[in-house]
Amino acid sequence: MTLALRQPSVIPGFGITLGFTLFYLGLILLIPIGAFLLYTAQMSWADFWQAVSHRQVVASYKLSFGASLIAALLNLVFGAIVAWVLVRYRFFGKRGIDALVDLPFAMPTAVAGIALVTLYASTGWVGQYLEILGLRVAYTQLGVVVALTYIGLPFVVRTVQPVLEDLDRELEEASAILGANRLTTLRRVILPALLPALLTGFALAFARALGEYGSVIFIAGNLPFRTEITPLLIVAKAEQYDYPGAAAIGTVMLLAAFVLLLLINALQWWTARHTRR
Amino acid sequence: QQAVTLLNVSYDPTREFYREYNNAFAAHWEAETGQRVTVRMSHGGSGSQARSVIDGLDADVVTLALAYDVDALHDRAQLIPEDWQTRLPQNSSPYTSTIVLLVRAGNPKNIRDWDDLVRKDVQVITPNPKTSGGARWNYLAAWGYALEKYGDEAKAYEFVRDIYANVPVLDPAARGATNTFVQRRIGDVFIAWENEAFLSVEQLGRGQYEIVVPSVSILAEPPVTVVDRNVDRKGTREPAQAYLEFLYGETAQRLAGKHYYRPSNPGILAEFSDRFPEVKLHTVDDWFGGWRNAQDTHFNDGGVFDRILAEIH
Amino acid sequence: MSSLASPIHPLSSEAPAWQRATEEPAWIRRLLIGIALTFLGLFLVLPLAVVLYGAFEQGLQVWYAAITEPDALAAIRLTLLVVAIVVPLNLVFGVMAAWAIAKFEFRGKSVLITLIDLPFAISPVVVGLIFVILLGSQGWLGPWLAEHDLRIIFAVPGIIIVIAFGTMPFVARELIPLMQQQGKEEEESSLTLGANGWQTFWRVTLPNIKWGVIYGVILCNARAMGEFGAVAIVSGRIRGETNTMPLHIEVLYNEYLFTAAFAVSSLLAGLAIVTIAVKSLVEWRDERQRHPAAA
Amino acid sequence: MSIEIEHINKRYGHFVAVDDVSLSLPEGQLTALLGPSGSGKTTLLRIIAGLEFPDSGRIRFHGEDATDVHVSRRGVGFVFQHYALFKHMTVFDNVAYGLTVKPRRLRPGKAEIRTRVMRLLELVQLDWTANRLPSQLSGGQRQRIALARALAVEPKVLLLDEPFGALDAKVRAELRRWLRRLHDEIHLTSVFVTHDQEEALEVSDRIVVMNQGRVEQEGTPEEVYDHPANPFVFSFLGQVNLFHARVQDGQARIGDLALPTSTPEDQPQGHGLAYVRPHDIEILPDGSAQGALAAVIEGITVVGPTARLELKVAGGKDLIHAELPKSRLRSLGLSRGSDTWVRPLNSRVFMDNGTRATG
Amino acid sequence: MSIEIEHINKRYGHFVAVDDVSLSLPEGQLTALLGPSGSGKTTLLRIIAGLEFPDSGRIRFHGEDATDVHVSRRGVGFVFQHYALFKHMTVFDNVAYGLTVKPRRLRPGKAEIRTRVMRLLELVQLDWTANRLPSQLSGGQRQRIALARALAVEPKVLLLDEPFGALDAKVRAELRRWLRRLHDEIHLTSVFVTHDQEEALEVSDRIVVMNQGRVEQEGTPEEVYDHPANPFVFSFLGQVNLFHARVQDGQARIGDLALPTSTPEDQPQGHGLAYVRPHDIEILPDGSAQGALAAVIEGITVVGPTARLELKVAGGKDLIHAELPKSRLRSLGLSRGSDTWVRPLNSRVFMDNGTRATG
Ligand SMILES: Nc1ncnc2c1ncn2[C@@H]1O[C@H](COP(=O)(O)OP(=O)(O)OP(=O)(O)O)[C@@H](O)[C@H]1O
Ligand SMILES: Nc1ncnc2c1ncn2[C@@H]1O[C@H](COP(=O)(O)OP(=O)(O)OP(=O)(O)O)[C@@H](O)[C@H]1O
Ligand SMILES: [Mg+2]
Ligand SMILES: [Mg+2]
Ligand SMILES: O=S(=O)([O-])[O-]
Repeated sequence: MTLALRQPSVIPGFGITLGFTLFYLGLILLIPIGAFLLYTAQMSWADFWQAVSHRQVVASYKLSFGASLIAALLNLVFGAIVAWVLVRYRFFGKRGIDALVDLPFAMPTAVAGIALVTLYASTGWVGQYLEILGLRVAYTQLGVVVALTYIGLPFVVRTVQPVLEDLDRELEEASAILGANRLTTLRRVILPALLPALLTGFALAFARALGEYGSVIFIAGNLPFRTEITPLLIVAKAEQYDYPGAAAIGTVMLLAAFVLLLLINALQWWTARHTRR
Repeated sequence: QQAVTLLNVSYDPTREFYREYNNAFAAHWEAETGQRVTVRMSHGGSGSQARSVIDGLDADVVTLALAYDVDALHDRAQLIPEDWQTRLPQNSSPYTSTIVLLVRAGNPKNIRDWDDLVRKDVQVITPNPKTSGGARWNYLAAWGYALEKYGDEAKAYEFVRDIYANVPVLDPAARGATNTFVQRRIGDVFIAWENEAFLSVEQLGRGQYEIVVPSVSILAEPPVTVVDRNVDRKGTREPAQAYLEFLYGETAQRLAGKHYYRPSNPGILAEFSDRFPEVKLHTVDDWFGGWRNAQDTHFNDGGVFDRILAEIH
Repeated sequence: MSSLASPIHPLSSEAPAWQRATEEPAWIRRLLIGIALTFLGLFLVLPLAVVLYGAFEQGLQVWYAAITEPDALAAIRLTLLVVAIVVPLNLVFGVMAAWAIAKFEFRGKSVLITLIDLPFAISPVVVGLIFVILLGSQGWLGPWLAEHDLRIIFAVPGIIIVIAFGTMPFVARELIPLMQQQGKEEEESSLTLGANGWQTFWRVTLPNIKWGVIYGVILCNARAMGEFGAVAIVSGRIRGETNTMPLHIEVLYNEYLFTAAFAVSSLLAGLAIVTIAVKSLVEWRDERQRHPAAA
Repeated sequence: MSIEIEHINKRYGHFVAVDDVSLSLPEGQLTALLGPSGSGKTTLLRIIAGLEFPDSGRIRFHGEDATDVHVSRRGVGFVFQHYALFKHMTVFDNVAYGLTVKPRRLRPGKAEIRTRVMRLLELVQLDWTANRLPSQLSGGQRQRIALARALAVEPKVLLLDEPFGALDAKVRAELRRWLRRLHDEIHLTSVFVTHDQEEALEVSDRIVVMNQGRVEQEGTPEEVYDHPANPFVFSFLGQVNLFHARVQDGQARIGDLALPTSTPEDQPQGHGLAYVRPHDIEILPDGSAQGALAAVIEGITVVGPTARLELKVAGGKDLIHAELPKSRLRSLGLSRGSDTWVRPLNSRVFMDNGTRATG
Repeated sequence: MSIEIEHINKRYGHFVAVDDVSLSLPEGQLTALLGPSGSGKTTLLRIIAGLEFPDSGRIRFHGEDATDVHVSRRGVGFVFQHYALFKHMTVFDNVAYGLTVKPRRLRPGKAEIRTRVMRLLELVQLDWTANRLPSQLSGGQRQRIALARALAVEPKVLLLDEPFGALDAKVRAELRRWLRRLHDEIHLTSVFVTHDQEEALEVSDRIVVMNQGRVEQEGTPEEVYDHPANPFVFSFLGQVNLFHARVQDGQARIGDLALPTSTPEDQPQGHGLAYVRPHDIEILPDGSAQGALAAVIEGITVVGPTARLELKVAGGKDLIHAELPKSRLRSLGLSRGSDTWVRPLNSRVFMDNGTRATG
């Protein structure tokens, strides 16, 4: 038999919808990215390596990856709690709080950055009290983490929430009947069921945080080696007319994003295979 | 005659000045030629503005923070001839400025001159010279001062390094740095263009800041030029040229003074003498043998500034 | 939220002596709610409050003056124009992509889904850079574009392209799981009843995905209005011409016009709130439609 | 372990889900809770398990009050309709779960757990699936694993909520026979919920018929089937034919047919309805027998050994359903459209005023 | 309209879902596609509907090739297992849909549509639900609406995929009788898929038994039940008992019982298995009859009028299932543990080498 590209179907519109999808993707996404990668590929390996492995750049990776990781972890923990609370408990103002979770999607990142620095600077509403505790947020690596936590917040909540809503109560009941206490049930039944969603949300928050620019530069301090994120370095390179250098670092970021997405999809594919009903 | 539109691509601190100047020029030009002219403005960091023009932003004229950025228009895209700087008087800088030190009211840290900036107890705010044109002037001013004082490149290096070791926040552009110092109250001293320093004092908090003029500083020459390739294509050379030349006229010079730039016309500069104290000013050419040289030595990747950063952190 | 239908006792309930099988003790419940509210308060509510406070600190008049100032109006107009082009494009794309992915089996589907997700993960800065490199006058297509006097970058089309790029996944991501979950049976029964493809789409599919479409459009719209990093690189920042609202906010901020900056920000924040309110309404109605008995 | 249910009430808002139910479920027996959808079966079962809390009333296990004992300490096994297996655990881990979550001092050793789990898997005849994930099993297999899991903690009581509800007709029939045999082997006090009367009749030792939160009748399958307490139970347990009847002098008269009522003393008099099961409708070759009604055959369906007839009685407007062995249908030589005679052999008469039963 | 299915094949990847199926479905009859899960029933039905494309083979409607006719022009009514009602439309709009999407020149007027829809809703006895949304109906009601919707376009062929699969036992039994009556009224060529043999036997005019993508047997319910073509069909249609048998001279011998085989000429000789249905096991009070086997009663279940026995034959290891009227059980006076005698009344013998049938 022939290796058909697709299985025949009576539902119409395959050609036109897939055609348009590929056309649009190609035009807006693939051709530009392809061109960009080609542009980078024109560099010699030595130049490329030098651009992406310079000490300052490496320091920025450390910050970007490190802060993104911490922010994504924070979101993982608190996002899971928020999702749990929103799904499982009733309390005053729940619907409003639930709605608010999407705010970071909708707020322009620059506005978020300005608002956050106003809030967390040592003169700010929150910063002044943190200052008393000896905690400096604005212009430190902590500030980067704060901004990245803000922008990644919806991802974990929004991926975990539906799964938690669909989570069969009977599983928890079965566990309780078998003698498990609440903590054991959480650890051995609920968390494993939420794990794929948690990881997906984590990876999305992480990927988004890696590339974030607008909100971070306001609160970061931008000191090379200390509070300078990789996207800022890309901008800096471009502004020094060093497009190849910027493109090289950009390529590293692009690949990191791509790998993360592949991981997410592999994870989803894996769970779909292993827990299909 | 058909109305004409010019695009002036400039850097951040010139907004207020050009807002007034554009009206003055439009009136002047219409009176002279009967042609209406509208000038559109684009502001941003000097370097990024130059990059935009190189990448195709349709500027008729550029009015940037430093000659190096304008040189790039020639070097990278042949938009202007190499000798662009000789086409207008005073190195194509109709107004100048210098670098001063802005401190908080009462000067609590008692900052008098550049030397105080290397003190361990002083926090210095200045933007990142890699991304901010203005910040390069700051850097070079400090370097020049040290060179002058110690007569030794190595000493100068240490001096500048010690200043940057006191910098807690390195904003990408000058305006961001101003906000850091003023809004967020970070740092004890802000290295700023004289015009920016005045603006801060006037606009952001009268009585909250003081300007300290150092003993030696640099003559900041923000240059202007017509972007030949663009004006030729658009047929706007004439008004563009006039637009820049009018900057040297009395009206414009007074406006510059009003907006805290030092007019290049000595007579008008004198009118503002209460505002602009005498300082010993050196040019980039004096100290560094031109912008290209300064850039190559200090700011390019692997340059002195990178070494400083690497050493600090 | 379907959770409401399941037997959970509210905090207030006459706390029984025993603990329910799938419920935590009251103190843990309160603790978790407390943690969640603190976290959301610090990260969501306070920043929003800062913006609104900044915007209205000096009174309504100042606020009104700031948002009706010509450059602000120009920025608003530009943003609306961009959104009016980008959102429909991404809507059509999202619906088409979701249709192809949810209703058909074909090779390379998972690659396609990954590609659709990609813009989520790419740094806006890189997006800007990509288009400068491709379309800038030093870039590959730049000279050709210049020759034909086509202005894309540093003009409205460039802004539209980068925003379209960044907001591409929103509608599609909303619809793909929804349509996959809904399956094909309703479409198939429409076809067996003699309807053609268009009739099936308009009369059966669309009503079913309506709320998903609306939610996707709302998010896409909000994100398109707020896009900053990429636009900053390709806009050229010509006052009153290529400054979108976020760029204009930055300009105002850099001009030390903080109140004005916050005023324009408050428009976007207000939009975000409206967005969110509409979305809640959407969910609420959806929920009522699915469980009419519960209401 | 016997279970006593005493005056259990449960409301959801204003809706009464369980209405003053008292029951005594004897030790070692398999009891079916039978009733239509929404009759409160699941709610009652969950109350017994401790998953739901009654608004009032008591549950006693072997005389001891268990009402306030937490579900995790009640020692019941529970099997859910949709299995509720832990998807991310292998079959082995699922079955072992209840043992591994025991407090450390009560927890059996690894080897001991292994032996017990494998013994249970053998009991449900699925030892070869130990390393699979639930998703790799068929529905019937999953249900048996769910049962093994519930049995692993050696519960004193086994509760099953529509254990076969999600299965195919054939698998279902097999599994319910299997459950019966298993129950005979392990002799736990078991309660299972079903809405399928055949399932209840076939599998259980006792049947509790529920309706609208109340218990309508309780007894052995035969008691319930042969002596339904009221019209609801009668019609819920299978198809019925209704005949108008006059009750007088301890007799119910349908037309000129007199049927004796079972308890002749102190009978009410008046009009009632006689309930007759299809297999209690006798098909007669001629009208000679007393009380026979003339009828026309409107439809014949043969299902295996049984023939089902739909008949129309002269003058009546409802169809009468009759059931007889296929062999008898053949010997009578009947086919669609044939004229024939029918006579109720056995009936139960309920008076118009409701549930008081006579015939 | 008759349907001819000719050499239909359908694969998914390397998996053969429908394997060279040829069938002829006569006009006006209700045919059941019966088979275990995964046997290709749904796939075949969808191919008939035009929802799936066969890899090879032809479908003819009344002799005319319909293989390449698009589903929307094939004129079939299709009822999905889970109803597939349009959730956002009222019941009325659902039923009217097929009429309102007709091309303008063929579309009936508003009033006409209204009449037709209401007539259909009356037909399915749900005219009072016209303004409700599907979510406000019970499962059985939804299924009837789905049927009304399918009928609205006056299809020439009606196809139903497990129409009662999602329903409760009682509702299911009612609805299938109702479907039978409806079919007798409207007399469409109908095909329905089921895996419940009782449903197939009760409702259909013809049964097609499928297994692993192939047709195992085709015929009227009685033909299929009484003369199963092979062991698969035999066991799929109900419970069976297996006896070892020797086939010789046109006779099958089980122990010393000789059963005549139905087609005595040209018979194979050798060892085979005799398949006997539970109701074909005769229970005898004593061992006097020829061929009777001594047995012990291991279990008795009474389900309504029928008693089911589990017996163990002396020396045998498998249980034998027998079914007899409850009255006969009483008259025999049997109970658990009683000794008794059994004798197969009727059997079908299949040779060891597979499907070739004898007795
Ligand atoms: N958590 C709840 N909140 C509100 N009402 C409920 C809840 N649980 C059950 N009910 C209602 O209580 C009644 C009895 O429900 P229950 O589940 O016990 O019925 P059931 O006999 O098991 O029916 P089924 O055969 O459909 O499972 C139903 O009318 C149901 O709607
Ligand atoms: N789209 C598909 N892709 C791959 N395999 C399929 C597809 N559809 C059906 N199959 C396979 O074809 C076989 C026949 O499926 P079909 O749905 O026709 O079975 P069925 O007899 O209707 O079973 P059931 O009673 O479970 O509905 C099954 O093994 C199924 O897994
Ligand atoms: Mg129930
Ligand atoms: Mg099927
Ligand atoms: O605008 S600056 O480039 O001078 O910062």
